[in-house]
Amino acid sequence: MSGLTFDIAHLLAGSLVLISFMMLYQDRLFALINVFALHAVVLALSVAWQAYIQDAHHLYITAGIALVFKAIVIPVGLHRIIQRLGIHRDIETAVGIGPTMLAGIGLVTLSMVLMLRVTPEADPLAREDLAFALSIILLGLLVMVTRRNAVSQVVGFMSLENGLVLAATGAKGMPLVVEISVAFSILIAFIVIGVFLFRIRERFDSVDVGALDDYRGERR
Amino acid sequence: MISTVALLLCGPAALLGTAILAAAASRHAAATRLVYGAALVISAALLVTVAGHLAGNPGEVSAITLPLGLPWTGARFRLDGLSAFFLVVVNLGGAITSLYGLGYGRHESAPHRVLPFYPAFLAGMNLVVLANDAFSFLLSWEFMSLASWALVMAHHRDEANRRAGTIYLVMASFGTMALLLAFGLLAGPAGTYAFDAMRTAHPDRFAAGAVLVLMLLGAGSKAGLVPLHAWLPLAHPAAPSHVSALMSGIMTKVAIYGFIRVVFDLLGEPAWWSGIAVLLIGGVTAVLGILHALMEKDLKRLLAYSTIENIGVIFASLGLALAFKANAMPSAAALAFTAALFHVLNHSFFKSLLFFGAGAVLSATGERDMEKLGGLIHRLPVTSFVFLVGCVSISALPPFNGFASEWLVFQAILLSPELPQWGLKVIVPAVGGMLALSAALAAACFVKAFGITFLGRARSAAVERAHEVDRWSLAAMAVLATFCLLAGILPGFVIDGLSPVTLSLIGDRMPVQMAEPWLSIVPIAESRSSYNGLLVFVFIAISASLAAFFIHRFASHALRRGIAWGCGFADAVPAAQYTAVSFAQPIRRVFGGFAFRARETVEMPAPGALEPARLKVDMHDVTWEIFYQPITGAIDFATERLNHLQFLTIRRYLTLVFLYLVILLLVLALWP
Amino acid sequence: MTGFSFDAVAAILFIPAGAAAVLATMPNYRMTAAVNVAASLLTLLAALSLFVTERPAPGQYLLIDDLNIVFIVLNTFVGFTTSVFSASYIGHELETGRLTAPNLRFYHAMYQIMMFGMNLAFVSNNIGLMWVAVELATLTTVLMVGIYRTHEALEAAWKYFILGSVGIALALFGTILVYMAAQPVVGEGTNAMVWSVLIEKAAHFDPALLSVAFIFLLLGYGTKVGLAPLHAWLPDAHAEGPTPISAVLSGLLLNVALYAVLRFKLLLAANPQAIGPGPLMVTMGLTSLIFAAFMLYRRRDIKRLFAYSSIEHMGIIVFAFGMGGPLANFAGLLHMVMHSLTKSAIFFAVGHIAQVKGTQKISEIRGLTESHPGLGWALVIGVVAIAGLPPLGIFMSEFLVVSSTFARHPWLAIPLVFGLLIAFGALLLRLTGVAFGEPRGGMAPVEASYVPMYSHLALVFAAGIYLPAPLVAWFQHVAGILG
Amino acid sequence: MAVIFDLAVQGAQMLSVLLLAPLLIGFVRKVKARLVRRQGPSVIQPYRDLVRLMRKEVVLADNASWLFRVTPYLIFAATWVAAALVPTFATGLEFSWAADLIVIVALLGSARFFQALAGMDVGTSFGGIGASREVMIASLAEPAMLLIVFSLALVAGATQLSTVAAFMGSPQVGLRVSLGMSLIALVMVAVAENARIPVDNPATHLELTMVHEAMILEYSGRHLAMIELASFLKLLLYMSLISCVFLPWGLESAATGPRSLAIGAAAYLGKLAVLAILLAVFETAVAKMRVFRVPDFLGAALMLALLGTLLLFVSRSL
Repeated sequence: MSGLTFDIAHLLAGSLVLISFMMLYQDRLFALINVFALHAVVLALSVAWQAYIQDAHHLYITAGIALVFKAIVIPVGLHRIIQRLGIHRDIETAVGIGPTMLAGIGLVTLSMVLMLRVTPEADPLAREDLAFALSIILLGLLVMVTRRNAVSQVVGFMSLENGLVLAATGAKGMPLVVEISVAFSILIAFIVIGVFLFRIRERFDSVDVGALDDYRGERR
Repeated sequence: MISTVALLLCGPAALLGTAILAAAASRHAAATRLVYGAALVISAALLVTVAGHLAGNPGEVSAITLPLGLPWTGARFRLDGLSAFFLVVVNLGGAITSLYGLGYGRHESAPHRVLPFYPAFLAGMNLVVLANDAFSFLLSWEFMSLASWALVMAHHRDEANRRAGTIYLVMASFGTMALLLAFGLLAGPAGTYAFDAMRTAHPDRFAAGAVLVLMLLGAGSKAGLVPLHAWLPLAHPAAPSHVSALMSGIMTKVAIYGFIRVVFDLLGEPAWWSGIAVLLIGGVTAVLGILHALMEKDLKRLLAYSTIENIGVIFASLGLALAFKANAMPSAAALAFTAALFHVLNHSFFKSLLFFGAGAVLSATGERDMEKLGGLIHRLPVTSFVFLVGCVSISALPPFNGFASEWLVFQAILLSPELPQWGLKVIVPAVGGMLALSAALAAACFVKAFGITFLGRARSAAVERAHEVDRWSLAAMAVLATFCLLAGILPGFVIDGLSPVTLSLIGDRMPVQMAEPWLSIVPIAESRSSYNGLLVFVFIAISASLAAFFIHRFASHALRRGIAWGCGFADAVPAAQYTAVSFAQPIRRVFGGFAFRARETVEMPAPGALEPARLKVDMHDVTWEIFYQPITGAIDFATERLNHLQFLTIRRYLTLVFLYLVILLLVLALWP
Repeated sequence: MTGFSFDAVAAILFIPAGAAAVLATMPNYRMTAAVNVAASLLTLLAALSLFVTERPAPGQYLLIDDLNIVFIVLNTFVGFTTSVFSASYIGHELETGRLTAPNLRFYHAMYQIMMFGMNLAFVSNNIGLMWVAVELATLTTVLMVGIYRTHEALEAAWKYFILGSVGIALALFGTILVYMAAQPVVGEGTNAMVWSVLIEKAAHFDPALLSVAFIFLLLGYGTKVGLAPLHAWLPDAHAEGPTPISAVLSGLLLNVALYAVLRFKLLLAANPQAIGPGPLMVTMGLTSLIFAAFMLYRRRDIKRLFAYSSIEHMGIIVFAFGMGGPLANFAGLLHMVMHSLTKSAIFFAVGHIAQVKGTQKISEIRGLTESHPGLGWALVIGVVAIAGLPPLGIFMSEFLVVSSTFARHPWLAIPLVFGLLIAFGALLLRLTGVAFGEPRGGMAPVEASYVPMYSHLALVFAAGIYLPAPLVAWFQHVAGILG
Repeated sequence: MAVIFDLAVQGAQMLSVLLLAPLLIGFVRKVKARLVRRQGPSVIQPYRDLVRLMRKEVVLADNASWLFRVTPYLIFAATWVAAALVPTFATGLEFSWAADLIVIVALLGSARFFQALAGMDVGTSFGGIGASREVMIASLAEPAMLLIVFSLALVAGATQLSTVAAFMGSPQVGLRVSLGMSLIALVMVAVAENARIPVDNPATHLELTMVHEAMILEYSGRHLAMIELASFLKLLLYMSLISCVFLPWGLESAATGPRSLAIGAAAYLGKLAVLAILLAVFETAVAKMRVFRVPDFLGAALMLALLGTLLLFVSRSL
């Protein structure tokens, strides 16, 4: 495989990690969602690029899904939810931005270390990709656990899932990728609708996940 | 020709069948009579079979393997000298208890909670004694616990009984776990769970030590060794009286069987220090048990505590046997071991008898609290007489059986200076002193038990209404009383009967006793020590009747009834009598200080003030406070802390997952 | 012949799928319940036919071997009994108005889809397919947990959903990693996901990649197994969903996830350089066991109590498999089967109890053996069984686990025994409170079919006394594979 | 022939203890009286008392049970048998092997057991006081006694009294610390067991201080006679025990013929006289202690006995 294609794939994957860091940095919902949209766009590009270099045409579908669904539909939906709920104020971050960034850096190094232990026989592109994907996943989780707000948790989860898609597409000739990405989109739709439903049914006065938890069935 | 053990297995099978039928028809009127009748017949049949086996060829071993239980081991059963002896104990007890139950069971308020489990309990005990592989053993063992637990919970509406049942089953499964670990060690990683395989494979010294400790924990918790006895005085009295008799008189013996089977049979040659451990625990158990019994005022709990004392005596002489065996003194070991088994038999007799008596009192008056009894000797003449026999026997007074076995124990102790190890030289006499002390205290305890319950004047109206109990119960008690006397005046028969067991486990036996003149027993040599219960009995009988004869021949026969001397006050109220607590007061002042941290506080009113003076005694169950409260406290603490994890937010739970993931990945990253 | 036997596998999959489609369109709830039972019965029969017919050769997607045949039969059997139970349970729910007819239609359809998902997970020979199937089963149960639409139910479902989704993601990543590890050896395409192929070639895979993969899989599927600290969804999901679902969750879904973990453990066991799965599983198992044991004490809700006991037993099972060796693996398999049967039986009893007493609060249920002997004694037997007392099946497995562990690694056996005893104490305390004492709560007689729970208990009892030879042979073979 | 002779000797022994017991008491009382410069009753007063009691009618409390009436005979029988088994003027009697030292202790124990029960039978508080205190004392005295038996048995290698006595008579005994301790312990136990000063006062009838007397407070007439006789026998028993174990001079096997028997009898009477005088002197010299000092007194005895036994376990020559 020529160096150029390799580098481009790298560039895209790396920038995905970078964008994940940007997400960590955001402390406003709108900004977060926008950054996520960007994340999705870049993902779509990298998937498309993979489709091109592996000439695996079904991957274009995945790319399309990523572009349409994640980069457009979901962000718009989330925007509307936030409008409805009127919570376009700050995200209540559970942990300060600084520590979060540090943790993020630690996670990235961790994933690098782990993946570099992999013997080089494995396809180098796949190997590097995996390292990036793993860091994106961990960063996504980090977003989920450092944010109090359900919307931002959804965003975190989606970025995590982007990492998955990146890994899946990076794996040469992996079957079921499209199906999986579809399945995941449905899953995310469920989650978003769930957040939405809870609001509409007036069941919880905010989508602060804490409010979902005040009943434990055994509250004394 | 069907083998003996196969024949014997039909017994438990039949008992289980009875249990199932009882579960089906327990509410039927005739169920009580049928179930106890069936149990009686089956136990008697088993007894006859075993007796035939012993009479025929006691040394012979018959084994069988059924395609049940653990797949690659199968359910193995085996009949040898030891199991034969304990089968006698179990089924003799079972038969007589069933006889008693025929009468006592009629008063049962909730027969449907007793009848199904009673035969199951008997079956469980029989199976434990017959089992020949670890799995069948533990299965039967725990089944036995379970059945007895159900019986303890028979009167479940009483909060105390529920608590007793819970503590009992928890302790039981603790014991089972200990046994499980012991068997795990004996079986080894390959998992050879058959006893025959364990016999041949000798564990190394540490493993052997661990097994001994685990057996002390496992079998000891069931037998009621201090400090594992906490459940016993709660659970035994909670059950219906005939079941209490089974639990105290028989089940504890099954526990002892387990201990003997593993430590004397499977474990091979013991280490000398194992003797020390068992001796010490036995001695302490004996003293503490009987002291607790002295402080009790609930008749059945008193009996339960005295069970603990007797278990202590048995374990002490087992420890002695271990020490002798470890030092290759087979004849001495045989003496100590015989003493232990003899006491097992005796205790099963008089403890069942006493519990039957307590049950009779309970059904006649509805009272277990001695402070509300008294004067029953006038109301229940027969019961009081047999109960008296039981008291004399358990107090180790000649010529009854309790004395015979304790005499053997003392003879064994007197052989121990030959032991080489210094540790034993120091421990053994101390334990001897403890046993002597516990024997004396036992006498005091049963003076109290009989005196407060049956003598004096009635302390409550319930006693006035009491009537003698039914024939079945009386018959059962009379049989046991006869056994107590017979085993006391003819100990030679029992000792010779035990010789196959000692031969198989110790490799030696006591000299043949039946050959001795005048049926006296001679452990070592006549010049050294000998005892002839029969002759002592005859002498006492003759001299007493001589005295009576002369009196009635020459002295006056005049007799006048009058009121008792009340220090000038005419007929004091019954409440003025000594109560159980006040009777125990002098002994409490002597021993209570260290055993119960007992404190007495007296509030004297000012001179001339009219309010009464108050004497307040507060006592502590020291073992409970030392061993059990910390555990419960720790569990409370832990649960309280951990319980917060039930009340976290989703984000926190996610954080847990996240952290766990990161930790695992770090581990992996640092993996060499 | 092979043709027919393939049909058997197909039947196991298509009967539930078809039934789901049918049920989704049926109005009458009695009829739907009946159809539900019938479909489950047919599936069970199909599964049983696997015993008699010879097994199909492993294809690219489907596989029948000693390991999963037991799971399938167990799964379909419990599925069938649960459907019978739910038929007698749902009626009451409808009367009390907790559920409506449309709910029920949805419920029954979902039930069949869930069965389909679980069966698919078992028979699938393809790790990707297995993943999809497990997730399908999970999502359907999420929907059923939330079916009561109450605050608590939705909240439980939401929690289950979020945590589950994260688990899904992690498991998927693990699966991808396994593919990546296999791809250089096996070559691109579906083959690199076919389990029977992987297990042959596993020795040559990249160990580091496999290790990372296993960690993700362990966490991903472990979330569904309910291992502490990934367990958070489990208690609430059990407590707030309909009782048949609680029974299925504890009895089956946990097994499905466990099955997945086992498959991957096999894969790792086949690759010597990769990280040993044993220590990880032993640690997780012990943690779950002891944690759950302590959590049992403060429970106020009876269903939540038994949910925690499920966590505890999953801990034991994972521990046993982590220990490895013929005895421990055998014990683990046996324990898993026994636990499914017993726990579902307990939930059957609990369901009826909650209905007659009108509450799930332990403190408001007393003296069941007096007021409702049938239920009360069933509960007693069930708890006695789950607590590992003889003569019931779990005793045998615990006997093997504890004794073999103590013989090999004494220091591991101590915490194990400790946890078991702590849990036993808690269960016994609660049982004493619920089954004995002055009766309290509703006295209305139960209109319930005792058949499901007592048949389960009978099976457990029989297994405690006698295990049939073929079963033993399978278990031993599988235990051999599990290493 | 020999058997008949042996039987005769045995019978003579039983009779002699029966006849000697009251005399011993009378003698002790006489000496005590003399010591305080009183004339004192005649030595045969106890016989007279017994006869008088025999003649008197029995006054039974209303609710006294059959046990109350049987007990005196049991107590008497047990004590008599026990006393008959202790070698007095000869060892190796016909039935001496029927019971050893432990049995003798136990026989006295059973006598006490029934006495305590009888004390509680009527249901007055005095009986209760007596019984509870008696068992308290016994619970310490009996183990002490058993430990003494242990050390004797360890020295002589037997619990058989005849053997022990024969051994103590033989020269190989020598002076031993352990034996000294057990002698002191034995004396203390004997004092307690026979309800002598300082443990109990046989002469008192002040309710709060009595132990033995409180138990038999309700007895009268022939029953009382039996019990009194039994207590006389008990004192004799302990004295003969001490004499045959610690002063075994002149004690020969019964098989050796009449002459040695005569010597033995003479020696025996001498020993009894000495012991009786010692007892009297002791009793006049000390004051009665409070009931709850008794445990300390007996505890000391117990400790001494235990120490003696321990020493023997450590080395047979101590």
